[in-house]
Amino acid sequence: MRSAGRRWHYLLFRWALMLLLLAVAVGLGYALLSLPQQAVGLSEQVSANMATSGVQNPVTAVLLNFRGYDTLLEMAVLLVALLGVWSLGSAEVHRKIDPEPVLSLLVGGLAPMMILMAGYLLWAGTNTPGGAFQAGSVLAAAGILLLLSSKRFPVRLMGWPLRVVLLLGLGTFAAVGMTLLFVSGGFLQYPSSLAGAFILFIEAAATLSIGVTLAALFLGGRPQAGPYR
Amino acid sequence: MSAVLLYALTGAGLFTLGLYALIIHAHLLRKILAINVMGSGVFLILVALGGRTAGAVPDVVPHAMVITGIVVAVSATALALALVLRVQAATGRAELPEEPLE
Amino acid sequence: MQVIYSAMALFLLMTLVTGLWRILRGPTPADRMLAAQLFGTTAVASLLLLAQALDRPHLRDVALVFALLATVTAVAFIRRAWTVWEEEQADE
Amino acid sequence: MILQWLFDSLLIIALLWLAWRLLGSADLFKAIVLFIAFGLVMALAWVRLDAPDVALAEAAIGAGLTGALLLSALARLNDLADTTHETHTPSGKK
Repeated sequence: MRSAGRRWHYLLFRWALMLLLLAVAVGLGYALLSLPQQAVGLSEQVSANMATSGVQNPVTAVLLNFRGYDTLLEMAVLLVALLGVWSLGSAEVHRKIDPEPVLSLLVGGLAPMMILMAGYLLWAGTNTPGGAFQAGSVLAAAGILLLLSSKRFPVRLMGWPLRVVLLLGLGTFAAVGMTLLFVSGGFLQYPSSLAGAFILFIEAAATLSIGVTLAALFLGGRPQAGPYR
Repeated sequence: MSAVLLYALTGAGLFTLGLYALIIHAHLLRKILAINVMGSGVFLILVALGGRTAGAVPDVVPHAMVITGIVVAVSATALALALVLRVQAATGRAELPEEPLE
Repeated sequence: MQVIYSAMALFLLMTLVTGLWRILRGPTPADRMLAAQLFGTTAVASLLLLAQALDRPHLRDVALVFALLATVTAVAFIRRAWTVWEEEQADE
Repeated sequence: MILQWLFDSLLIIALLWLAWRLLGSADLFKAIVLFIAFGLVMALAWVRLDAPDVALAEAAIGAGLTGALLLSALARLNDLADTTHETHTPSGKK
């Protein structure tokens, strides 16, 4: 039971916190309002270099070409998050499997559609909205749907094949970058005639890795063979 | 006041709301939700400020960063949830002890 | 025509905000989850209208992703949260 | 023009209100469902800010992944609480 003094302290803490956060909000608002009404940002540089980027979608150009190393390091972040989850223990395996006909029918129809959608987003990402991250997320959703439907995954896929796919994105990205470092003298400096092909190649590998990494993160532990709970 | 600025201010509001909830709630799952709301606020500010260009085309560099940010946020959330489950398994509760001003 | 599409999108956003009431009221988890799914459906419809109104055909892709992936949340709910709740109700 | 303003203000009010309710809700399950709804409204805000790429990412992650992640984590949390015989408020009960 909380004594009257403690309770008073608690209320004081609440009010002090509210005042402090009000000050933070007002400060943030003032900072935002005092910014210039119009700013060009980096849009001029982006549009000036679009011709040499190898793709038509400016967001993909920024992600895979102009700031490619950002995306490379993000793949590493995803991998580190997965390593963190795996180091906490192995995934729980469900004790009993109850076959659910409606769910299997749904998953059997939807999962292929999602994989198709992921492929479309990856392909379309070069000139319309889309790209590796979106495609990877859709792929991960297909994987999660399969995991949720208690499909039994083959044991032999849970060992090194899984790890190869997890590393594929980061590996391809780094390998292409290093090769270009020796060939053209700059890390991830694509020759402009081949830039589109390089970007699509890296994105395809990245999509697979992002999809499998996110689905593995959903599992919440090192995978074993079996239906998951 | 332009519409993009209104969205930026909304982002600041979401950030503050999230920060408040992050501090006062003891349950760890609530803290994760609060951090996600704070993140959404930051993303909203970034994209809204990218829309201040004179023409019709917004600045795409913040867009690219926000896309990577969203994916990093979801993977960090997954890691945090795994940690919360470990805390629950180890201590029997997924909360920080609620003892303000010790 | 654009104005009509925009007005319809606005109307859908209004119905979406009204749907919030069901999420807040419940009373069972299934009520809340279904209201969230209704949110998804309404968002798909308003995205399609916005694609016409703002002349941005690529918004249809966003709507397609929404429609496909809303199922994942529903299935996660059925497989994880709902069974737990049902067992608890059966216990009492 | 007036339609645009109405749309913006409704969207902003919905965002702030959802954030407020989801962070303040006593029931964890309700908070998670409100968070899923928050993600959906966020995707509409990205569309309004002319960022279709971000809207796609938010749609894929907000509609599909985050909801599934949070719901299954909550279910496991309740399972663990049951096995350790801790008094824990289960989702969906008053």
